[in-house]
Order: sequence, then C-alpha cells, then structure tokens
Amino acid sequence: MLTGENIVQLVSGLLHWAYAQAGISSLAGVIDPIISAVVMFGFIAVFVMFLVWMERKVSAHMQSRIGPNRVGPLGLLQTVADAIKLTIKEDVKPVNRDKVPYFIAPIVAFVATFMGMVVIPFDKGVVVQDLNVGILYIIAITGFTVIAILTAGWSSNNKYALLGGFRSAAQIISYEVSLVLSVVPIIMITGTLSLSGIVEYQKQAGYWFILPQIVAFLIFITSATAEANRAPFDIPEAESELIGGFHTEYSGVKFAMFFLGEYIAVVVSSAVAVTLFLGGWLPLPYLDFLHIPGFVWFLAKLLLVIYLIMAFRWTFPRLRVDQLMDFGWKVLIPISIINILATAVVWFCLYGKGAQ
Amino acid sequence: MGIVRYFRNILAGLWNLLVGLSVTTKYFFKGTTTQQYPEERLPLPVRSRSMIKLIYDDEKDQFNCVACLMCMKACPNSCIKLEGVRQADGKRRMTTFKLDFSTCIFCGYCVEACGFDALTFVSEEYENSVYKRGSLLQDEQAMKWVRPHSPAAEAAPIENTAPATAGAQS
Amino acid sequence: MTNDELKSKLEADFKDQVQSVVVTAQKELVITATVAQYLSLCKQLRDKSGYEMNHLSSLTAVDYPKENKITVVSHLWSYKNCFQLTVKVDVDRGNSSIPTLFGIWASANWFEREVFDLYGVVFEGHPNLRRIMMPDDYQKFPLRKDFADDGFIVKPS
Amino acid sequence: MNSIPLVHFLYLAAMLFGVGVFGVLARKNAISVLMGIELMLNAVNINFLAFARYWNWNSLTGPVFVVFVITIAAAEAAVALAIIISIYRHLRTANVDDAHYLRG
Amino acid sequence: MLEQYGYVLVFLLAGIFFILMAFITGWVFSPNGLLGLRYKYKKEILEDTYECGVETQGTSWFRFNISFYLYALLFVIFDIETVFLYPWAVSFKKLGVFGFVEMVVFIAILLVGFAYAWKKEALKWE
Amino acid sequence: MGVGLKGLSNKDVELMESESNIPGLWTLEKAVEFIFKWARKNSLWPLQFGTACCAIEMMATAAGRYDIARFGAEVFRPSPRQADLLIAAGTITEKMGYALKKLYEQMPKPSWVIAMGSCTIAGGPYYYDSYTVVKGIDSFIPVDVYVPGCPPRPESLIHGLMAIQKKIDDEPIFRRRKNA
Amino acid sequence: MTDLLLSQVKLSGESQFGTDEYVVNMGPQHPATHGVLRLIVKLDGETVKETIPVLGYLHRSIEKISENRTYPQCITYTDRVDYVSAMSVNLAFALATERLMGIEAPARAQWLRMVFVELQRLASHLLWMGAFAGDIGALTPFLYGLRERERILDLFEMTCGQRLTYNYIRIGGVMIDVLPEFVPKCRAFLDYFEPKIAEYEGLLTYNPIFLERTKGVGVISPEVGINAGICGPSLRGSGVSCDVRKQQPYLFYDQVKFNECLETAGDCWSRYKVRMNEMRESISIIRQSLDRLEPGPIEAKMPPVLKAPTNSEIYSRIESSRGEMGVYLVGDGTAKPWKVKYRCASFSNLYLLDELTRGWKVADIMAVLGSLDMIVPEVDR
Amino acid sequence: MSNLIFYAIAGIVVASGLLSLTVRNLFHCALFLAMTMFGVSGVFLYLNSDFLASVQVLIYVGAVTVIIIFGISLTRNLMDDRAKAMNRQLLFAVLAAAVLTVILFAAIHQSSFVTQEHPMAVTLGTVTSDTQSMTAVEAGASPVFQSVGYLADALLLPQNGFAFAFEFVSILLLSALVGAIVIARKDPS
Ligand code: SF4
Ligand code: SF4
Ligand code: SF4
Repeated sequence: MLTGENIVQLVSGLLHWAYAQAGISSLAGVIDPIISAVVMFGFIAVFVMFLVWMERKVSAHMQSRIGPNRVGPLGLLQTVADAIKLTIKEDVKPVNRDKVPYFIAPIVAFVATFMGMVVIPFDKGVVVQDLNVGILYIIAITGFTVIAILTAGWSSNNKYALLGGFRSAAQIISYEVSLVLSVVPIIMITGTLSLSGIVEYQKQAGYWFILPQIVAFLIFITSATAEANRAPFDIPEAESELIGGFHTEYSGVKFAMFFLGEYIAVVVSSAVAVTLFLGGWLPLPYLDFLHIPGFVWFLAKLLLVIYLIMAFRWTFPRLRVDQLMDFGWKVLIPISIINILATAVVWFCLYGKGAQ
Repeated sequence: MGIVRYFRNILAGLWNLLVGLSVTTKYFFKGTTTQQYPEERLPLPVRSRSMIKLIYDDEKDQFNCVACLMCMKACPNSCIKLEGVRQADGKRRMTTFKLDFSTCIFCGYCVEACGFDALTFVSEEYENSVYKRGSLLQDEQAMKWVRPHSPAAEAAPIENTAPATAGAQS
Repeated sequence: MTNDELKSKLEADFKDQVQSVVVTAQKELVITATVAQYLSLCKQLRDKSGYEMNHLSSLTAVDYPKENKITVVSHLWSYKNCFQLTVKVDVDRGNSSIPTLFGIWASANWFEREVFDLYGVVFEGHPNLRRIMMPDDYQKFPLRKDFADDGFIVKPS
Repeated sequence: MNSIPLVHFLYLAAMLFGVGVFGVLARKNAISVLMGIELMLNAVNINFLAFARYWNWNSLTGPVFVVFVITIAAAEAAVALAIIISIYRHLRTANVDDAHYLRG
Repeated sequence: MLEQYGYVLVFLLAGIFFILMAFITGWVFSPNGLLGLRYKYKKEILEDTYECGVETQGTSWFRFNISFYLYALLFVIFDIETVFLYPWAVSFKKLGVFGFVEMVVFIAILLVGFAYAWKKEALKWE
Repeated sequence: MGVGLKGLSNKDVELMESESNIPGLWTLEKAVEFIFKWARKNSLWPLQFGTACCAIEMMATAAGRYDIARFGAEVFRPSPRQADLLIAAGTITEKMGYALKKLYEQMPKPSWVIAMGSCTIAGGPYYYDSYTVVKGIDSFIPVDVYVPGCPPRPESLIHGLMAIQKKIDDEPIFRRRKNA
Repeated sequence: MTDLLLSQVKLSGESQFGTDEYVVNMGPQHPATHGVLRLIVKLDGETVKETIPVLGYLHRSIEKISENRTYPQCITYTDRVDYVSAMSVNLAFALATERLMGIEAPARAQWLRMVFVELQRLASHLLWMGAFAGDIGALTPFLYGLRERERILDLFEMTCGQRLTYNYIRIGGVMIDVLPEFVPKCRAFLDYFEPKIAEYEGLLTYNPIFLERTKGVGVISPEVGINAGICGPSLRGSGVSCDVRKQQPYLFYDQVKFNECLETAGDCWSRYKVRMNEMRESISIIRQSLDRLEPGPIEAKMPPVLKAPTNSEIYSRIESSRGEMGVYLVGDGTAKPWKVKYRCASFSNLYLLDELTRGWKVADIMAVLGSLDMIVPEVDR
Repeated sequence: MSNLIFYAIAGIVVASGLLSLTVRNLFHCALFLAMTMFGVSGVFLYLNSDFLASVQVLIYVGAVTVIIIFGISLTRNLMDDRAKAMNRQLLFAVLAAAVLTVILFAAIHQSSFVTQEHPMAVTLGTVTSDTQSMTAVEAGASPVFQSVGYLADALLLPQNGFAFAFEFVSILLLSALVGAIVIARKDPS
C-alpha cells in the first residue's frame, strides 16, 4: 500500500544501500540530514512558488479576473519567472545602511522559518525529525523572525522601514502570546508537545480537535495570520501608510528572501494548524477506505487552511495599528485564557473521576 | 452587562466577517469578466475615438481633404498642420497634412469640424505604441485610410446631426 | 425672494457700506465694495439675520491690466435662505492688499492663498500666506494677463 | 554519543561568566551592563544544568533552577530597562557613570 | 536526541548556504555584477533614501514611543508564563485538580498584573 | 532547461528557434540568456505611479476587464526598489518632475519606462499656454515606449507592455556582446 | 529643488513621553494619496500632530489655458479638471456658458445630460468606494467597483466614443444623440447594478474592521463643516442639507423625485453611507429621466462663433459627484473667456484634513482622506 | 563529530559574547547577544535538556533581545558613534575579568570534576518519544529528562517542595510588571 511511511522507508533503504555500496556508511549521519535539508528546500521552494501563484489566482478569481495565465500552463511558471527576475535584478544598497545587519536580515528571515519545517509531519513517519518539544520548537524558532524584521527595519536607514519594522515586531510579539496560549488546551488534552503525537491522539480519540476547540482554532488562525504579517494584519507593510514597511529599501534577491520567508511562515503556521486542529494526515472520517495516502490529505487540508488565510487577505479591510494591538491583547488573550480554564474544567467534569 | 455585550459584539463581528467572505467566495466560483486582450478583442463601438485617419477616396485616387483649415482652427491644441494648393481646376487640394499624436487629445473637434468627410476616427486602431517619439508625428501617408465598402462602416463617422430617433422606447 | 427684491433689501440694509448693488444681465446679484468696507460688509452678510451667508462658495480674482486693477471676487451662498451673492472689491495692481476673510469663513484660507499665489494679491492678516500651487521659490504670478516665462508657449491661432 | 567531560562545560561557563563580568565592569552604557548580567546568568545556567546532568542526575533541582533563573533574568531585564528608560528620560543619558546625578 | 537536533543544525546551515548561493547567483548575473551589463547612473541618487521622491529631512533615526516598550514588557511576562504553562499542560492529566488550582492561582496573579496594565492604559498605542 | 521550456507559448518557442542555428541545440550562454529574458519579460512589476487621468485608465487595466495580471504585471509595488517598470501615467508638472526623476533613478536596473498618454509624451493638452507642465518626460528620463492617447485605452497600455517585452528580447543581458 | 517647506516644519523637541517628534513625507508618489498629493505629517509616535498638505504637484494651469481657448475648446479641458467625474464638469461649464450667453438647451438634451451626469455620479462613487476601501486595506471592493464602472464606461463609449475624457456635454446641448440601443442597455445595466450595491454593503458596511476604522473617525460638526467650506456628500454626512440639485435646481432636477441622503454622525462611516445611498438615488433619477426622454433636437440654435457679451460674468454651481462645483466666467465680448475659475469640491474639502486628523493615528489620515473623496486634479487644476 | 560541534558552539558562544560587550554599536551588541543565547541553547542540548533549550530560545532570543532592542530604540541618542563605549575602568575591568576567569579555571582544574569522566555517558543515550507523556517519577524507571511533563511534576507536586516557589514566581512577575509599568510610564516632570 502506498503510504508516506513506505515511501520514506523505501528511499532511506535505497540510500543506505547506496552508502554501503559507496563505502560511506559511516557518514550516513551527516549525509542524511543534508539530503533531507535539500529535499525540504526543494519542496518548500516549489510549494511557495505554487502558493504565490495560487494567491494571485485566488485573488484574481475573487475579483472576477483571470490572473497570470500567459507563462506556462495556467500561468504556473509565473512565479518562476518572478523568482528568476528578482534574482538577476540589481541589488540596491542604500547609503547609510548598517551594512552587516542589512545583509543578514533577509537570511535570518528565511532561515528562521525554514528551520520550522523540521518538525512538520506530512504523514505518519514522514517528518524530518519528530522533536519532543515540537510545538515549542516551532514557536521558539520562528521568534527569530522578529529579530530579522527589527534588523531590516533598523538597518535600512529609512523612516518607513524603521517604523514598519518596529510596528511589525510589536505586532508579532503581541500575537505570539495568544498563539502560544491557544495551543495549550490541545497540549492539555494530548499531554504531549510532539506534533506526531498530537495527530496520533486525534486518531485514537476519533475526532479532530477543531470540534471541541473551535475557539482555539479561530484564535490560532487569527494569530498565525497576524504573525505572518498578512492582511488584515499587515500593518507593518500597510502600503497605504508605510510604502513597503520594513522591506521598503530591499530590492532584488534580498527582497525575494523576505517574500519567501513570509510565505514559509504561512506554510508553517498553517501546517501546525492542520496538525493540531484538523487531524494532520488523517483522512476525513468515513473516507479512509479510499486509501489515499496521508500526505495527500495533509496537503489538501494545508491548502484549505491557506486558502482561508488568502480569503481573509482579499476580503477584509486592515485594522489600525492601535486597534490591532487592542484586539490582540484585549480580545484574543483573555479569550484564550478563558478557553484554557474552560477546557480544564470541562475535562475534569467529564473524566475527572477516572483520572485520579 | 459589559461582558454580555463584549461577547455579543464578537459574535456579531464574526457573522459580518462571514457575510463578507461569502461575497468574495461567491465570486471566486463565478466566472471572470476578463477580455484576454491580444487574443480576444472587445468589439468597440463604432463611435470609439481611437485613432484619427485621413479618408482616402480610392475611386478618385485622392484624399477627400480640400485644405479648408477648419479642423486646424477647431483643434484646441493646435496639433494639426496642413497645407494645400489650388489646383488647375480651381479646387483646393491638401498637399501635406501633419497630425501630432503626441499632443492630440482625441477630443473629436477636428472630425466634427470637417465638412468634407475627410477626417474620421477609426475604432479598432488602438495599438499604436511606438519606440520613438518622432513616429507619433504622422503625415498624410501614415494616416491614409480607405473606407471599407461595407454597410456597417457607413455609420462610422460622428455626425452632429444624427436623427433623434432614439429614446422613449420604454 | 427674487434678486430684485433682494437688491432693494440690500441697498436698504447696507446703505453706506457698499459702493453699488447691481443685478447683471445674467441675473446675478453683484455687490461692489471698497477695500475699507470689505471686511465689515462680509461679516454682516454672514451674521445678519435674513442673509446668513454661511458658505463662502468661492473666492477668486480677475486681472484687468488696462484699468490697472485686480478685482477680488467672492461668491457667497446661504444654506438657510438659499440665495447667492457676489462681492467684488477692486485693488490696485501694483501693490495690492486687502484684508483677509479667514476670520469669517475658514474656507477663505486656501482660496486666498491661491489668489496670492497666482495673482499676487496680499491678504493682510492671513495666517499662512505662502504659495500653494507653485514651488515656494517661484517668483512670478502666472494668472496675471502679462505673464510670460521660458517654458510658456503661447498657442498659435 | 556525548563524550564531553563535565569540566568543559564548566570551563565554558567560567569563560562566559568572565566575559559577563568584563562587560558589567567596563561598559559605560547601562544597557550593555544589563547584557553583561544576562551573560553571567547564562553561565550560571550552564553550570546548573551541567551539574544536574553529570553530578547528581536524579535531582530535579538543576532544571527547575534553570527555569527560575531564566524567569528572573527576563523579569530583571524588563525592570532594568524600565529603570534605564526612566533615567534616560530624566537625565538624557544612560551612562552608568553619570547616574550619580540621580541622587541630586 | 542529539542527532535529532543535528538535523536542525544542518537545516540552519543549509538554509544559510542556499541563501548565500542565491545571493551569489544574483551578484553574478545582475547588472553591474560579475557578468551583467554595466549601467551608467548616479550612484548617490540610486542609493539615496527613498522617501516618496522627495528629499529626506533630517535623520532617518528617531526614537520610539514608550508604548513599544510596554508591549514588549507584557510580552516578556507572558512568555515566561508559557514556560510554566507548557509543562503543566503536558502533565495536566496527571497533576489533576491540585495542579490545576495551582496554575489557576498562578495565572490569576499574573492576570492581576494584566488588569493593572489594562487599567493604567499601558495597553494603549500612542 | 527542460523545466523552463515546457510552459512557453508557441511564440516563444518560435522565437528561440529562430535565434538558434540548429533548432533545439543551444550553447549554455544562449540558454541562460533566453531564460533570463523570458523571466524579465514576464515579470514586469510596475511602480505605483499615477498622477492624473491616465492613472485611472492604468487602474482599469489592472481591473477585471483587462487584467494586466495575465502578463504577470499586476504586482504594483509602492517602493521603486522592487519595481521594474515605471508607467508614467498622467501629467507631469515641473514640481512633480523632480520626484519622477528621483524615483526613476532609484529603481534598480534594469528598468523600463512607459510614457502613457499625451501628457507624458509631449505635454499633451497642456503644451501651449501652460506654465507648469513638462513638455515631455523624455527630456529628463529615458523613455522606452510611448503610448499615445488621452487617455490611451487599456488595450493600448497592454500593447505598450508587450512592446516593452519585445524590447527586452533585443537587449543584451551579459556584458560580453554575443557574436562578437 | 530646494525643499523650503520641509525645513519650515517646526518640531518641538520633546513631548511628554520622551519621544522625538518626527516628520514623515507621504507623497508625492505614495499609494494612499490618490495621485500626487503630498502630505507632510508630523508625528509623535504614531499620533499625528499636524498634517500639512502640499498642493500643486498637478497644477496644470487649466485656468490660464482656458483664457486662451474659445468657449467650446474649453470644454475639452473641463474633462481634465475632474477626470473621475468629467461629465459633471462638462455640464458645469456648459451651463455657465449657456447662462452667460442666454442659450437654452432643448429638453431632450437636458434629459440626456441628466442621465449621463447621474451615470457619471455612479461611476465616480464606485471608484471612490473602491479607493476608500483600498485605503482602509480591503483590496477587493476596488476591483468590484472598477468592474461595474467598466459597464458604465461602455455606455459612455457607445455614445460618445471615449472612456474617460468625453467632451460630450456641449454648450447648448450634447455632442451627439444616443444610439437607439442605449436606453434598453442603460436600463439593463441599472437592473444589474442595483443588487450589487447590497453586495458592497455586505463586504464593507457592517464589517467589524470597517466599522472600527470609520466609526467616530474624522468627525465634522455641521458648523465647522459649513464654515470650512466642506460641501457635497461630505457635508451631508454631517446632516447639513446642501444639495445644489435641491437648493438651486438646474436641468430638470426639480421635475424628478429623489431624496437628499443625509446622515448625522459626520464621521467617515456617515460619509460612506451617504455616498452608498446616493448611488441608489442616482439609479432612481436615471430611471425617471429615461422615462421622460422624448425625441427632439439635441442642440440649441447657436451662432457659429460663440461670443460672450462684454463685461458679463456668471457664477454657476452644480452638484458634481464630489460636491459643489462652481464655474465663474467673465466674458469680454470675444470668443475667449476673460477669466475662468473652477471652484472644486475637493479643494475646499481637503482644507479640513489637518484639523480632522490631529491627534489621530497615521492610518486615520488615509481613512479621512478617502472619506472626503478628494481627487488631486480638482484640488490643483 | 558531535564533540567537535560542541566545541564550535562553545567557541561561538564565547566569541559572540565577547563581541556583544565590546562592539560600540548597541544594536549590534543586541544581535550578538541573541547569537550568544542561541549558542547557549545549543549547549543545553548537549545537556539533554531540549525543553530548556527551546525555552532559552523563546525567552532570550524571542523576548529579552527584543525588549533590549526596544529599550535601545527608546534611548536612541545614546548611539552617538563618537562617544566611547567603555568607561574609565576599562583596564581594571579587563584585569578583574581575567583574574576571575583564571581563578575559576584553576578552581575547576583543582576540583575533583576533572576526574569525573562523563559518568552518565551510558544512560544519556537514545531517546524515547514521549508521546504517551510518561514521566520519570511515574515510570519509576531510568529518568527521562526529555519529558517536559517531568518539569511540571517537579514544580507543581507539593512533595517536591517547589510549589511555593512556583507561586512566588508569579508574584515576582506581577511585581516586575507593575513596577516596570510604573517606572517606565512616569513622566519626567
Ligand atoms: S482630436 Fe482634438 S486635439 Fe486631436 S487633432 Fe482633432 S481637434 Fe486636435
Ligand atoms: S476640415 Fe477636413 S477638409 Fe478641411 S482641412 Fe481639415 S481635413 Fe481637410
Ligand atoms: S494624456 Fe490626457 S488623459 Fe492622460 S493625463 Fe494627460 S490629459 Fe489626462
């Protein structure tokens, strides 16, 4: 049967056979991660390009347009062209920039989110490394994005960039709190931080967490949207106020890296949302006889969540910055704390006796 | 009280957000309105003012223009330069006609002013981007246009005295 | 109220404060005043009941180089009584100066700046009399009839 | 797997601590001083964990203490920055040397 | 466990490597790079700070409002709360009601601070 | 190369075949050049720059009916740093001219300029008797394509865009001249 | 160019929270300023201390040019005074000239003018709605607005051949009669369009984010509004009845039934609501006008060269899409006007921007600017 | 291999720590600080504490560095490039730090730790996934430090004696929060 796990086993078996043939079995511990990194980079690059294309198509169709359709079938190669063009575009380095930070900011922006991909379980067993502290790891590592954005805003020597960067940082840290808190009920129920473990729990429990935790799901999606600086929370790069926000002064390939980082952040947070609330790779109830591989389910759910985030972007107006902060602190955080307490109380009522 | 209102506001807000989402989602699944320009072309109304042409009468093998200078006087922007000579038969004929499309604003006064059916707007010729600014100064050869002999084209030029037949049809 | 009735009412109410009140061939009611009468006239037009011209619709100037004068024209409208008035004041072309209406209608601020910018009429007491359309370092007054400049190509007729 | 002797962790912690001490003593700017303190606390954390893992490794005290130290370090940073900002707004400086104006 | 994090390290290095490769490719092929066309232009203007097409006034640095700091402060406090909340959540079922009550007290005390901040309008964007 | 070629329109394939002597067999340089030109052509991000009436037509070009997005050119960037194409849409006055010049010079190379509408081409209706309007922006920035009209129809603008794409095909990419 | 203005902006050194005030330039090229308006914004943190609009980036000297054109030629320039609502300015100038010279346009022309001016009002409000939503961050309504606007432009193009600069309403009538199929097409459009308004309202009106952004923001009190010369829908949002169509009826507005849309709050949301309701009113006006469109001549009898009487002057106002549009003409007996002045709604509406945004956040500048329905060519001319 | 990486990390930690205290530009200092903290989290991994490593990144990189950067931006004029970064005690400081380090090194060297050859090398081996949230105390087997729940047990179970300290932490945080708000919001009169 075709499952993600089988494929991975097959590939790793082949690889190790190849190592043995080449006599480099002792280096497997080094080559394996490199191969997985390359594969993941390839996947993420293709997937992000697809997403950018999808966003342009989705927005176009929402606006009764067609969107890119002249480059490749259905315009699928549009983002490839964009990527190449951005790469071979001249790289403007503004005067008075803070040279080293200006250079490393896009790197950090990309790497921080890219490292988050390590723990995303695409299928049972199809995960680069299923870390014990999976969720916490993702949250911690994406925290680097704040630094990248601050650095970019700081080093560009531009008012819009500076203001945009700091606003962005303030926004991200505010929404990180509610993001973190909204996950807690899930951890309470499952008792693990590992993403695969959470999916396994949902499998055993027979329901997805979106049912009991719809509130947490909404909070999570909202905070994730805000964390990725996407509309309606795109204050830091609110075009109508601050030109491009922190990447106003970035051009060419460096700008592309911010772009890439933003989309990977969307992918990572949507993937976490899928894993936590939508049962990860689990098939839809009553549809498991179809034997569709788990990673297909996972990607389908992922695209659904991403579509949702895109629909937000193209439908809603933008909040003002103070309202945005108010919303984060005065609505999302209280509700998520209430949600935690409510979950605990409900759990005690339902299972309290059995547990003790 | 405050708490109830707090949550009611949130719920009402969520509902209205959903209303908005439903609109965009509806259009997401609806067809598009796009006219894919280079392949598909919008049928332009005959009155469209896309390009000014000098009508050339291929039967008489000459331009209709008699160099009466009315168009030049009517032009608000002085972009028509033309010269004419009096021919042997006593009629005036245009010799050179220059229209500077880099300043023409397609107002239509010249066409309206011309009483000799010598100037016309052509709807479909809107693909007129050029690489050199100089190519926008067109002379009579560049503007030469022979009226196709089809009934549809007869109604083409803008006439100020079109019969008032329309209206009151409801 | 027709313009003719209004004219007689105006003439009665502002006997010494206007130079003339006429109804033109185009049925416009035009008041002419001197610079000295201008400010108090406008103030009364706004405040006096029966007029209440609370809306300064427009303020502009017309240049008459032959008579060596610039006429500052303001058009008033009363939202309450629904009628229109034109107030004209002549100023000297060489050193033109006239009190500002800013204290009466705030909207006069930019109108007057525009007139200053394009005609060079100085409005005394204006809070911020700077160029509004032209660059700050521009020297000429382009809407005057005798304006000429390098980039200014007169249309051949 | 892990064949690093305990002392190497201790050496690392000692060096980090030394660096922190240097920063606290040498820097003029209060924020830098704060950073030095953070470094020292980190050195302490390394020690706590190293001893917990290598010395008495059934004890929970080490990791728990690290959690406490991290907590306190962060809270300290927050308060210290508040004080620095406050001083700065009064005196237009954040140099430690100039802080004696506070008394006056 | 270490080899798990070895993957993380490799991802970190690989990410940096990929980006540097992209930068180098860009530099090789972009105009005024290694192989790209040379363009003539005024470097000062090209690299001047962008400000909607007019000249920038003064420095682009300015100091920020205190509210930025206050938000960061609250964030730090709540982030620390996470450190305690997550282990508690993991072992929530085992700790049972007693642990829950302890955590409620913990959160409640913090919420007092939150309420204070709310009340004092520290949560107000200036 | 295989990836790049699949999605190309017929026109593109014709074009590359006409360029190579032996169909299907290229030198590496030509292949790279082809890909780069293809990418540049199909990813012209315009700067958000519209000053007057023509800007409205530019917006109409981006809107549903004409949808400039089909050419991958709907990404209107507010910052010149990320833009490739300056569509000068609308009247440029002298006061604005300074800003326009600066914006153009702040765009990273390669960048292209479309002068849209009579105003930007030669001052348009404001050629005579105007004391402020610049008589043609090509007096201070290089213009690649002129799109006449007042305002030009959206189709004309798209045509201008395609003219730019043609122009990109003729421009060299590398410093070394080919066939030298 | 030496930027004298920037150096004149005075900054107070320290505010109470220890932040420096700083100056941010918005424009002349800026996505939010609807073209080339430049705002110099003095900020303290995110709070606006002062907004200084800098005009003139689109000052094209139309008034000077018009002094050197014949009366009909001036009409082509009126198109460009307010290109979003060109028909209205055409009409304003044509009416002023007609009153100056004592010409009376025939009835059919008048009704046609009403149809087109109201269609133009729809088109303009649609564009405004899109731009306003775009300023607030919703990008899709803009595209919807333009999509419907395209269909109005189709009607215009069908009739007069241009999409934006029509030169259609002429002195003494209109340029050309409508085609026979115009009336059914127009009706079909109105039937198609009417339900769309509800859709936009679904997208925006009660969207909580939209409400947050617009309710209570930029409140104009009636007294301040009148005094500062605010006009049109922006003033009607404050509850002041100021519709020129009602107060000083021109064309046949006294013969059709329509309501003057009023809201009382005076904030951005009220102004938005007024315009949305006005679209509905416009539809009803167009329907009534189409009903009463009788066959007949479309142009008055006029001398071949139009000359104004000597020393004549006229100030004539209409209600354009943006508010009161006045044209002041002085004739000197020749074929060219001695003086032309366009009094534009945007110019006077923009004046209040500074006052409305003081103490608010940067983002509110966009909301207020958008809700005032300001377009730059009208400000600068 | 993993030992080598450890020494590399240690080198980075010390070097960037030193840089973060010697570079003049405060913003750069903050960036180096973040890097140091990140390195320290790597060191934590070598001590089998992945949870603490994540917390280290979360708190230090995600929160403390950010708040320090905000603090820097609020006291912006400090960054006068001409001002000296170091105070007058530079020489003394170098000496003191060096002496201290040397003493520490000597102490460590003298101690019995040197002979302590990674006694837990056997048990610090492979990891079991703790999807079932098993804890050391519960299982009674060899301690599984990787389990995050273990920490909570240590903190919250009353028999471990940290319950009071745990509640005290919240009071500490509360007072830090209130105090910082009070201090920072006070307007200079
Ligand atoms: S269309 Fe108008 S501007 Fe163009 S040539 Fe004719 S009259 Fe002149
Ligand atoms: S008006 Fe007609 S006939 Fe007369 S010169 Fe012009 S084009 Fe020729
Ligand atoms: S060319 Fe015509 S339409 Fe375009 S900006 Fe100029 S006047 Fe307006």
